[in-house]
Amino acid sequence: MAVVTYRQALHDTLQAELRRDENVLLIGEEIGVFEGSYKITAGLLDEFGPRRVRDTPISEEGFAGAAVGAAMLGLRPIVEIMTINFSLLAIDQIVNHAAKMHAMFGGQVRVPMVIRTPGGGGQQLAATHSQNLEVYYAHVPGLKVVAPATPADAKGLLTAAIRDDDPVLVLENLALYNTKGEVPDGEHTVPIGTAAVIRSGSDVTVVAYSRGSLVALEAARRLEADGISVEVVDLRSLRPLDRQTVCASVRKTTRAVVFEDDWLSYGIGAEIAATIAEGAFDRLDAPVRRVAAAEVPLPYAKPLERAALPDATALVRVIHETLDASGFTAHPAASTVG
Amino acid sequence: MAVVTYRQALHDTLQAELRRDENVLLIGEEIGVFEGSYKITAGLLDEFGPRRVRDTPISEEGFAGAAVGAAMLGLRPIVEIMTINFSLLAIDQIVNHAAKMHAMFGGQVRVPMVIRTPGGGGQQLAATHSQNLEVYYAHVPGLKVVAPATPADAKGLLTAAIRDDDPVLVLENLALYNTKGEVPDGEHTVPIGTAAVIRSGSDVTVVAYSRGSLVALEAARRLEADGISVEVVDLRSLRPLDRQTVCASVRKTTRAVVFEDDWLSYGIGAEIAATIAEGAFDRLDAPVRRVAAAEVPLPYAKPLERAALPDATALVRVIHETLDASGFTAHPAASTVG
Amino acid sequence: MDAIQERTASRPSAASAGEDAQLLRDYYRQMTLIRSFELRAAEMYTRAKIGGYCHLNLGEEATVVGLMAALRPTDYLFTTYRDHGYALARGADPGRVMAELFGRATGLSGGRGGSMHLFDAGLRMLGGYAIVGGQMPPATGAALAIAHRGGPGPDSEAVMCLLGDGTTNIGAFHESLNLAAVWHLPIAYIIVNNHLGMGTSVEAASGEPALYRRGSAYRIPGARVDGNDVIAVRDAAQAALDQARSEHRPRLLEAVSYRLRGHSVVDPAQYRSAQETQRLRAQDPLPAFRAYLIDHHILEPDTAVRIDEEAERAVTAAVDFADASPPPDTETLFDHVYATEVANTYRGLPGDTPIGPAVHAGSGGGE
Amino acid sequence: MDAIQERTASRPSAASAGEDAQLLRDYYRQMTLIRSFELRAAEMYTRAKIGGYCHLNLGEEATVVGLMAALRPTDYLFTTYRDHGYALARGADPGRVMAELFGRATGLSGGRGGSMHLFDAGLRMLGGYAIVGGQMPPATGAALAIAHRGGPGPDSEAVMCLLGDGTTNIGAFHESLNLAAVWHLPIAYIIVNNHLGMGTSVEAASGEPALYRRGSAYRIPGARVDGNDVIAVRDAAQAALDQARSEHRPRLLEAVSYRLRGHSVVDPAQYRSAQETQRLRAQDPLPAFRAYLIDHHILEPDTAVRIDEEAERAVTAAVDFADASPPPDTETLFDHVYATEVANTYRGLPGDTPIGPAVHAGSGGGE
Ligand SMILES: Cc1ncc(C[n+]2csc(CCOP(=O)(O)OP(=O)(O)O)c2C)c(N)n1
Ligand SMILES: Cc1ncc(C[n+]2csc(CCOP(=O)(O)OP(=O)(O)O)c2C)c(N)n1
Ligand SMILES: [Mg+2]
Ligand SMILES: [Mg+2]
Repeated sequence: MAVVTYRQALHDTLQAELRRDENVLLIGEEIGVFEGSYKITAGLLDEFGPRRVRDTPISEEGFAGAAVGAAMLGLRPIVEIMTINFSLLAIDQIVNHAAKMHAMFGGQVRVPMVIRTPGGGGQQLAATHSQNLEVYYAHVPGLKVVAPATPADAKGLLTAAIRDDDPVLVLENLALYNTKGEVPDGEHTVPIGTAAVIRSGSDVTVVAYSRGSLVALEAARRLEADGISVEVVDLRSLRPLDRQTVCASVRKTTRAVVFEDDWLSYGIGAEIAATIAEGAFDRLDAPVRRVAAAEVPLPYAKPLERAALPDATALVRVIHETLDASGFTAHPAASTVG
Repeated sequence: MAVVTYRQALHDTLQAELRRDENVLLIGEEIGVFEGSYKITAGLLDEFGPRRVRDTPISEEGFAGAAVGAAMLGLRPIVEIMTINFSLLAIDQIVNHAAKMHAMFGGQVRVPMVIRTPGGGGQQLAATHSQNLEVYYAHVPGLKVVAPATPADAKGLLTAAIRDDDPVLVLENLALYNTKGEVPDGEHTVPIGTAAVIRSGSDVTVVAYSRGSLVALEAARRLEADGISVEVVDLRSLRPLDRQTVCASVRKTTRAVVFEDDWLSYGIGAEIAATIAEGAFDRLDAPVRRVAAAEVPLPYAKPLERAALPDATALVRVIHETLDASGFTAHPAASTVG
Repeated sequence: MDAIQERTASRPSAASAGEDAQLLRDYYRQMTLIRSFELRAAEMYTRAKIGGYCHLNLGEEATVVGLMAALRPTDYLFTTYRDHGYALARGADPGRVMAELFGRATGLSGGRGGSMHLFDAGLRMLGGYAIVGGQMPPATGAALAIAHRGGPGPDSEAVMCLLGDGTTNIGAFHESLNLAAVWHLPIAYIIVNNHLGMGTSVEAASGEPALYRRGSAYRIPGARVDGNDVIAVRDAAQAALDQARSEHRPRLLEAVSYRLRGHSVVDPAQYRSAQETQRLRAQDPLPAFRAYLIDHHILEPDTAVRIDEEAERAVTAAVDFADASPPPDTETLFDHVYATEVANTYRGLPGDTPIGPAVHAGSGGGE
Repeated sequence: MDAIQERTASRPSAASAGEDAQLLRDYYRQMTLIRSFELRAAEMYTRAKIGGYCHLNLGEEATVVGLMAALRPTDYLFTTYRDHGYALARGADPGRVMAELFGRATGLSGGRGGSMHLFDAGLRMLGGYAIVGGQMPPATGAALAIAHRGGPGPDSEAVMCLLGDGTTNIGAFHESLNLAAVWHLPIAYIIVNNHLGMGTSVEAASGEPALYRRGSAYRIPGARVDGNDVIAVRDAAQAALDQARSEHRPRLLEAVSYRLRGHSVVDPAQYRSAQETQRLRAQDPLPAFRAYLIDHHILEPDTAVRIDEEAERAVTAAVDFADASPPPDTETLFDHVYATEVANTYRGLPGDTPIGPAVHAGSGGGE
């Protein structure tokens, strides 16, 4: 186990898979000469050459769709879309084509491609460059969508995505690239479609994914001091969604808060809340609350941006409110491992 | 009040607004010479000429974006996107541009445009032409999204949308164009952002929109015979969402089922269910269930298509299950008006 | 294969002088089969045997047969929703094509795609596509896969990507041609110019209505051919493909013909005058080719009649086959949604719940 | 204004012979102001006064000033995220531009847009746009609005739409130019070719690297001009705009210059060799124009120094203004999300609930 950044884990995984399988190739804007807008692909052009690491013109629909076609012929393209905001230029190829071909053509063709793209606000990139649009992809049958929160999961889920025969969107996050964590050496895959309880607790479950999972852990640490035991479920996979792990946790803790970086209405959290409200109906001691972004095109000015984005403080507050709503009283200094 | 089709109501509204305001113009593929793929614009080219009724090349991103720019200069363009499936080609202009300009440019510019587009499956148009992607737009601050279910609301909401100074997406539905209903003569607007209780009942609330509202009424009629009183809330507006009307109804009936034509996971119904589970938490007698489409790229073959799409029979079954789950027993032949 | 006169007579070109008579008769046979098939499809549509949209190749038979004659079996074909003729000329069994239109399990795409989405992996016909321009990036990517695996040369595989005239105005056209140009891909883009996109004329839709010239924005050589001349189409397409495969460079070809009927079966094409329709009929490539072959003693009138009748019989057999075939079992609804199984895929029918009480009891709910 | 030699000397063209000296000095003043502003912006970025991305016009000053000199006050301007210089040359107050970069309420877009989204309704500068190509359809639509309201003629308004060389490869470029062509719109599309899109060369990105020729796919006449020659740029742009307004037809113009630094402030541009960087410096339009004006006695060395110092002072004042300006109040977070109020708009902060218990009590919740 080495401690590396999320960025490094992605880089190393791409490198390992490029080495392992001649059919793997990278396609995207500025991934070669420029070494990637966020430097995930640094050095890979040098090692693998322009045939395997293909810089593209600015043509998201074109090169995402070209990856679809290359995948149809058996290559395993990994497309980098610089940020999820630009994926809207390619969404027709992703949703109307990649996601549908296997089924629509009666199983005669597979589309083993990966789309890597970061979401996330908080970098003062303003409204068009700060979105969390993962719900657009999570909604679509035929796609798989994973959202690693840690360097280890970045490796494990990206590896699984590359080896999967379906189109998989790997949601990265601008705020995670520099975060660090232990990453297993050698082969390491994380099964697509499974959530993980990344912290055990007994009083309330926080469900999150991507950057949100780190925020949830931070909130859990803060609340531990107050004698509140928080369980954190990291979804890891948005599609398929591991409803059982989520509901099992909430059935145990009897309370749930969802943390998400996207807009509240019709966001990822809506499905999670709806799922919990149904799957743990008879056990819930308080309504499921959602902590999400304010519903504005994200402003550039830092104070506005900060006010609009959810953070650990808001999450802690909502956890308190949720506990209060169910008449919970803390058990000070007690062990919090459930 | 005349009884006209949903199609006719849309047509007449466009005609009336074109007559009323010189700044109103229509933009879209095949809306002029061809009279519209679904004939909503039949005759309008003849009456208003090509300056006001503008046929476009096949360029969804281009002409939707051109409408944005025309709106910035004070025109009030009404764009027809032939079906919501093709809106994915234009979504960058809708979500990254139209929705953000007013806020991102500090209120200096308005984008008074309308996008009319039908969703819906059930016409054997197969996977790429049968989607219900309204959640993509309902999720986005800066947009308004309305979804009329009746000819009267088609008139009222389209009129409101045209006169609104923000970009409004008017969701139509292939299955509704030929449906009939009474439409108020003369001026008639329906306020954007308000749901309507279109049938009163006491035992369970069905929340629906667009085609789903008609299905809900049909289910309510069927259940009336069994002595079950169903209240139907027609959302009419997906953004803003009238949570109060929805929750007030469910707080009264204590049970809710959501009917939607889109895919279950991360669909419109997820937000409705999450909203109800929170807003009526203390009054709910059963978990909120969702009746939605099976999560497949919709197949062409009729039996598969039929199996994948939600209908009144499925809704009736789920209402029964919901009532059963809360130990409800019917009050045969009793009045059902709550 | 340089730019030729527009609206030349709907006659085979002089090139056919040296053609093998048997081959020419076979082209006639294929064109006739397509004609019969499409007329029957229209009939079956009105009889509600076929649902959804149904776009016919009527009037485009010479283009269809010429293009398919230019393809090698190892080449890949991407086409549009107007795809029946291509499937037939590429060698698909008419019964399986009709079965797809009928939505039957024996159909080319298992009944899941319908008229607009014919696919045959074995024939390397990689799909009809119903989003305008949607086929172009994947076709370009298929050419990328070919280039990824091997160099240019006479034995290289190549891709043929079909598109309509109206499709030249969408962004994917631009992005695809540009990618093929900068990446040096073995692909021939073929514009099937039938003068209309639904009801919109080429002139109303395209700033440059000489569509084959639009390749100039990418330095892609373009050519135009009379789409009513099966031999000219074949030769022009073969030249384009040969250059694409031997240089690994894209080519653009425009084949000009006329759509004889409405955009789809349901479109009465009222935006065309009776006079215009008359003019189009006169351009019909099928009687013209027949007359030419008979005039030149390549085809005996008797043989022509026999071929026509055989086509009818083949189409009748196709209808019978389709009619006798079962629709896909509803049990198979979730087949092929994913190629790789992973945990927690939700497979509920409408009204099912993804996390109902059954889950609590451990039965796995809708999984 | 026909195609000129590429990489000509970075000197004003002979056209300037008859130019008014005062005007030329003013161009120099504007170019200097932009240079000072951009250098200071870079500094402020490293000092974390500016956040997000920050793209500079360094090296493009002659293009910027020449283009803005060609616009009438009644014309509309759409540009990209590389927009500071355009705002300044169009006449925006440097303080308000810097305040926008600082994210202050006094900024050109109220602090909501930042560096990439400068907007000034009064100046008809209708935005910097950060989605590549995103400005093109709206700019085209603005020209549509002009055409909707009036005919062509010397008094017609017109639209200038700027885009980078890399932007010519995206679908919106194609769709926009085609729409402008078939709809006869008064718009000049100006390609600011600085040789790179981030790190990608024009040759690597474009099948036709002579970008002004790409208009041929729409029959839009194109021209190329030396972007380091402020007069030539102005004249070429004016010619394009005049034709656009008098004929209501689009024009395409390519102005060729060099990006002196990285793509944005944070990019060290390591993909360029030291030699290449040296070469670029030699092409710097600012010292070249200065030397030219001095050589031709249009500018006294003293005056030049004074202009340079004034620019520095103006930029310092701009920074002071920005620094002294308050950020937007967080109370205003939900301002301008909608222009027309309707019922039930949700305005909750993170952690608020749209339908909490307060709603039941009738207090209106987060409304
Ligand atoms: C993106 C998109 N926009 C619109 C449509 C609707 N549509 C289907 S076919 C067609 C016309 C296409 O014309 P052309 O490319 O000339 O092909 P043809 O039908 O003549 O073969 C249109 C607009 C679509 N399917 N996809
Ligand atoms: C649709 C989209 N794709 C990618 C990007 C990221 N991006 C920002 S600027 C840029 C390069 C643009 O190059 P060019 O058009 O030459 O303009 P320049 O930066 O040189 O002024 C890229 C790829 C983006 N903003 N939008
Ligand atoms: Mg056509
Ligand atoms: Mg550039």
